[in-house]
Amino acid sequence: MQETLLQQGLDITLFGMGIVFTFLLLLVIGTGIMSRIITRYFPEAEPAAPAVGGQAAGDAHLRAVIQAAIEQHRKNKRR
Amino acid sequence: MQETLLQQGLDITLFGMGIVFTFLLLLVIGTGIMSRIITRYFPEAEPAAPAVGGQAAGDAHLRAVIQAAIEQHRKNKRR
Amino acid sequence: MQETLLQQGLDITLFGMGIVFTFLLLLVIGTGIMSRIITRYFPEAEPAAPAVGGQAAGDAHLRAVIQAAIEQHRKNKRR
Amino acid sequence: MENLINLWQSSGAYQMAAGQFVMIVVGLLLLFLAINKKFEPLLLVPIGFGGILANIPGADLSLSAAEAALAGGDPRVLLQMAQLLGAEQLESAYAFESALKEALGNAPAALQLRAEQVALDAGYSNGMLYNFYSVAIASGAAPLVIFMGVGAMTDFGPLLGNPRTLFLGAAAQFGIFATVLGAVGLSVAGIMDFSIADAAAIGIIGGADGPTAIYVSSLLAPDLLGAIAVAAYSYMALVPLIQPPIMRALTTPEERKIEMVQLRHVSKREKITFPLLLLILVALFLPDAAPLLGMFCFGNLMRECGVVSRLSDTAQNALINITTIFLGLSVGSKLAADKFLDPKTLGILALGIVAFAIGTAAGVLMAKLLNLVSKHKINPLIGSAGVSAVPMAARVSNKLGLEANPHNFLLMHAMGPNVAGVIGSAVAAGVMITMVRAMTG
Amino acid sequence: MENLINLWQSSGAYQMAAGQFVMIVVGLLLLFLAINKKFEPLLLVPIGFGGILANIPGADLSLSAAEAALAGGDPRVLLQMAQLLGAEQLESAYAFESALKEALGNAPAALQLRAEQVALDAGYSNGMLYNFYSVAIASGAAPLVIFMGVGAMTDFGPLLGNPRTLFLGAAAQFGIFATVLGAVGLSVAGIMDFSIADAAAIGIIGGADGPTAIYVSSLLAPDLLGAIAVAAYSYMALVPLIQPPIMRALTTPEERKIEMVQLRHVSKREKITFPLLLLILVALFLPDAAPLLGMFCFGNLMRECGVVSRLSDTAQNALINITTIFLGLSVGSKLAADKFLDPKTLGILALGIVAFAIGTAAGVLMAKLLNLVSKHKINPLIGSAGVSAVPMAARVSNKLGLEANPHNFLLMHAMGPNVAGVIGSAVAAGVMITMVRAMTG
Amino acid sequence: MENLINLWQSSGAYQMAAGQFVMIVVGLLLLFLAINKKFEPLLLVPIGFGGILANIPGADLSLSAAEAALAGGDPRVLLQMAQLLGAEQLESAYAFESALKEALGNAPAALQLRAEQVALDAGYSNGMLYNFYSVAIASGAAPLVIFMGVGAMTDFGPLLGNPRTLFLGAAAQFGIFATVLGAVGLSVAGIMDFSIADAAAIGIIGGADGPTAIYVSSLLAPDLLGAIAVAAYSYMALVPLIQPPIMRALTTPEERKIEMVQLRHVSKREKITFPLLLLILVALFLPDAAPLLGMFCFGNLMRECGVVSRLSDTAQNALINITTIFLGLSVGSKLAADKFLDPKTLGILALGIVAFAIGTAAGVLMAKLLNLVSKHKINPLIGSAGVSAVPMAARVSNKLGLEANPHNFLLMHAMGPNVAGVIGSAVAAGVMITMVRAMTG
Ligand code: NA
Ligand code: NA
Ligand code: NA
Repeated sequence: MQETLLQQGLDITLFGMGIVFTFLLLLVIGTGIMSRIITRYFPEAEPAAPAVGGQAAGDAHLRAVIQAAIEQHRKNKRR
Repeated sequence: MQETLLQQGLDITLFGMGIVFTFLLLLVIGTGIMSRIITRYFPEAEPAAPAVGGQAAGDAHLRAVIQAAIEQHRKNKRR
Repeated sequence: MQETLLQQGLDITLFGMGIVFTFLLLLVIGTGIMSRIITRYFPEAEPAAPAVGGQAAGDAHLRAVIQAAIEQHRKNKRR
Repeated sequence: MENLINLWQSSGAYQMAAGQFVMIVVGLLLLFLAINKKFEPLLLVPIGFGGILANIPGADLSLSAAEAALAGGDPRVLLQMAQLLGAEQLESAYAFESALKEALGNAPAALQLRAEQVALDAGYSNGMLYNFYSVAIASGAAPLVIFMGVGAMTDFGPLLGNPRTLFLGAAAQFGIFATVLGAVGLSVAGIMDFSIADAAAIGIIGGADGPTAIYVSSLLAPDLLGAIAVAAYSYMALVPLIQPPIMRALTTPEERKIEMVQLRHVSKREKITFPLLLLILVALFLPDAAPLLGMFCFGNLMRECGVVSRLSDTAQNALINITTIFLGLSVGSKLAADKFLDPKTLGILALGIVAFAIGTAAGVLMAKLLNLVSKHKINPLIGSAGVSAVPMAARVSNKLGLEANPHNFLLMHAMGPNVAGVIGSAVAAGVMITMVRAMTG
Repeated sequence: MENLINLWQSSGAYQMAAGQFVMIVVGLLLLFLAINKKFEPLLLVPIGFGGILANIPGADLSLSAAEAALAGGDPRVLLQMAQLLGAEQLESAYAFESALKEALGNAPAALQLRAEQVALDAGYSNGMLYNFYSVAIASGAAPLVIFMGVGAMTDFGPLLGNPRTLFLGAAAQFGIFATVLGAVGLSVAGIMDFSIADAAAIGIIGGADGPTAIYVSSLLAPDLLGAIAVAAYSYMALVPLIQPPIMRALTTPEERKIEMVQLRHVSKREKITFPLLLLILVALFLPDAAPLLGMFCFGNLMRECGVVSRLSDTAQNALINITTIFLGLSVGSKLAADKFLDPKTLGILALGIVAFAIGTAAGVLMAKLLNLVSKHKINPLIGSAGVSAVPMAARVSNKLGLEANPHNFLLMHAMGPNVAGVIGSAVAAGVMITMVRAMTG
Repeated sequence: MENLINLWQSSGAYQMAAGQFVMIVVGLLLLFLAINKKFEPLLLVPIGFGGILANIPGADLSLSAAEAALAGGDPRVLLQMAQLLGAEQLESAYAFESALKEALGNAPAALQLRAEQVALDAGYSNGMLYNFYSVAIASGAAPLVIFMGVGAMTDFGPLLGNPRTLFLGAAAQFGIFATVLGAVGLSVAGIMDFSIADAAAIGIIGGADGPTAIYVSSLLAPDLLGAIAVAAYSYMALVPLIQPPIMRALTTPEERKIEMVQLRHVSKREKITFPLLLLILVALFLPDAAPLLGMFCFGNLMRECGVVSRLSDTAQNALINITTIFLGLSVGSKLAADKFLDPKTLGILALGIVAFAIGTAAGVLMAKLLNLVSKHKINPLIGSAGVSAVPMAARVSNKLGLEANPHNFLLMHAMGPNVAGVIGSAVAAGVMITMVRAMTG
């Protein structure tokens, strides 16, 4: 039983490290291929797109406020 | 059995469309009555309340205040 | 049975109030000792830290900005 | 058998509908109070709406699958249930239905599971509100999570600055126990029929603390939970009407003018240590209050320790809001007509307001008592804040203080007994749960 | 016995893998549509990803413990299951496995519990996606919570300003029922094999409302849920392609140029009362739609009443987002190859697009019909918005209106039928659930 | 029988209390480390607090109803349980109690359900922390949801810019397996009594990844979960103390001065594709890691795809915070005295720190090995970041790099192996779960 436990521990260690390395090796290879394909065939046209969603709405508010400020500014100048 | 299935399908269609229309008709009538009662007997004193949602409102306020402060600052410099 | 119910009610009331008072008395004593130990042996180096929580922080900002705007306004009037 | 069932259906249906109609009106009334009168809207909007949903005839939203099967009245299913529950020899149709319902409620857990399985096989399923109730309240989780959020919103600074105010929070709990006696008295006098568990659950209304009331009644008297929660939140909203006359009657104008000394600065370290001190005392002396006060202290520690502010923010916002929505709807499920339209509800509403009044009086009188033995006088108006009802009761104290003396700001002083009242009623809840279980178990 | 099992494994494994491979590609395709083509990404990203997870061979993420035990193929466990389910006399290996699976699916609740216990004792456990599905969809909770959030996001102002548009929302539901007939017809013609429950669940795709479709199919045809949800969300995303040709074909340029009168101002009180009015009508006449419309009205009341804005915010943000994540992954669990790769899926996809087309046409034609009897003309382009698909369909109406008349802004006018379509399909859902249950129960 | 029980109570109570007292002190110590020393406070505050709650005598917060019934010691209930579990012939009182507990733990699922029902009928109920544990951890949900949130917070840019750093993340997992061998060795030497499942669960501490450690130990060694989680989070907090001496010992000053080439720009499309690539590889080769890595990839895809930012925000904030609160309290429930105060805990604490040290060394040595075969040299200081402990380990690499060369900013370079370490330990977790199940099942 105790020898078996040791055997089990060794099995887990050997198989485990083996699979970890094999899997990450595959991932390195896959990542390399993926990056090369994307860089060559699907390059980015424009720089990173702006964030979607709530952020945008916030921006709209901000823009509205800035707009209002500009309006105010122009009125002041006219006076 | 297959005739029954067809019969079941027809039943669902006829009853279904009937109930959908009847219910929405009731809703149209109910809405009309409700709107008239409220408009006549419980009119709003003030105009529509501002949009709900403390956060957004807070942010807008904050921005407005900042804007005002900046305006003030610029006016001061110009003088 | 009904006498028993009354007895149960009285038991709960007497024990209950007794335990509530005893427990809160212990808490008063414990709090006093705790405060004295901390005040004497572990005094705070710096003044109280500002309140935690985004809301409060936001309010503080808001207040600071408003304060700045008011200051500015007063300066303007003085000129 | 079939005729029998049909008979019941034709007779019972109208009655049901009448009760349900009344309860829908009650639900609309709660919504009116919540929306137009601002009566604790965060709870009463979901409770009122849930109450309406629970009373939609035929929708069975607040029934378990087994209860829905009984309500469905399919004779084959009813017979199967009756055989299962050993209630098959009953004769009259109405007695049959209600006897089955009672047998289901009293059946041991193994039989209840079998009844559930029979109902599922017959195509019934748990109603939406029943599911919400099981997850949120029957498990005990929602009131505890709310209590954690309340802990994360509570500032113990004023209490730490003047720990004597804990006695005010203790005294105001007399409202709880006086109400227990009142409920017992009504039963002894034969006016109502409250068990000792019912009485304890009703008493907790006097704690003026919603989650505590829901937690206690879910354990001791689930059938009364709807009425107890409605009473607790309604009277909390009515604190500005209930308390002032009592406070004025028990104090002299001179007492109301007392200005209290400025609270000392309380250090961050004291605020961090306090919830742990409270937790240790609970662990040593009051294990029965451990769930409620444990979660409360946990929330407060997250607030004060300063290193988990993202957890504290979530406990005070997204988590407490989500829990409140489901807690409210679940409480509403207990506003089903057959549970709420009961003479007991009138008794609960009557006893509840007495509980608030007695708690208020006890807090004020305790403040006067403390003044007999203290150097720094306490304005007795802050005694009423000991009932909790945070922060309404403290605002009432402040308002009456300003009436008597326009320079007398009592708000911060009243926050001490106010949060002490939360601790006090959680302690009382723990004691009552244990004692009632020992008496009935 | 062992050889028998081995045989099955060696034969079945390859087939399984083939189906799973196809489904992983389908999952990637859904992700591509969601991310690159912006097809309803909030749902299709989780659904597509969940679909891939459900088809990872050997991971059994979408299986219950008992199903995983069957898939595991340990002969001792299989034999135990077979004895339990009374399916032990079967002969061929493949028949054995599939017969066990069927027996498990049809077993009464008590036996299913026993099978679950056998599987747990043998070391199997419920897969992650199976757990998500049980909690989110099988309980009915997630679609209802989403509906509450949608209610909290919905402004009934445009509808209240012009209640006639409710008829457009009613007419567009003809898409639902025409599809039911279509599905029945395919069965009668022997092309497909849909039951009446299947037909009803497929029809609801025509409601163009995701949570309603998921809710109905979880009750009536859980095995088709994956295909139905994918069809519903995909076609909702395709509304800008599907609708315009139909709208142009059924309207003259003059009709498309009709300018509608400015909507009247709708008061806050009307907006607060409307969800309650709708709820009362549901309670009186349509209890079967109570879960869906009840939660929808609850969300809308929280939005409009103005006193629980923190609950309304949470319902519109944290709560709906959390629910969407788990709902999407759970729907994905129904994209397991053995459920999705079925001729029925093709039928569902074909019928779904017909449903959208018929619903669109019915809405437009109803608008023209209304114009025959009304003083204030309706632009028939807003009829198509009655299918719901909020707010996409309203935008399509607006776009076609601007094409015909550059000063014709129909967006706000189209929002009326658009939200009416949500109510209409929830009503249709309630009717169909009750009728199908009466037919099959 | 009654005397027997009384005897047990009087003898056991004191011992219990002693263990509980120690554990309350341990809980306070964890809170002190979390609050004053900033040891991973987001987890250790809830864990420490939960640990205190779990040890409140008489509150039974971490017990199931059946366990609470055993602890309650009512002779009638005990006898019923004993008959149920076939353990009635036992003689001594203490043996009786502990034998019942063991019998309950080992009983098949059907008997456990019966025991639960007996306890419910006797008035016992599940403790609060037991419920939290069941929902959050026993179901596997909470660690997976946290992993999804971590995925949504992870930027794979640095790793994609330099994929070789994945090997550093692989090498550092040697800490895991060396610890497994260490635990096995202690058992073989007779010093400790760890099973292979225990050893595997302890080893995962070396992964330096909290949710992975909790997930694995909940599956393989639930009784050790408390000690393993405490060790994992404590040592992660101690990374700035544990790693530097090892890193200095294994590198020359010249190596530490190596400046790395600027990372290339990584496009949005690569970042979107990477989680899908990882998922496909998992699906093809490593189904056992599918739950952990699947949820991680899902979170990351939500982050990067740019079309579901509201879901991504929720996964990174409200959802992960809510889950963290309940995960922490649930882990705390496993700090009950009878589970934590065991010689095994000392073994776990000792082995855990060895695991961190070995993982650190393996990462550094792998970097030196890679330098033997690469053109672009890697600074071996970033090898230590392969243990994960994001982002602490990467900061340690950066700090030592700046010490050696004030112009050498390694932070971004170290983030590559840092996130690779997360993937690596999830892979190791999957492998170990499968192998241990095959060995013990
Ligand atoms: Na109170
Ligand atoms: Na619709
Ligand atoms: Na790691």
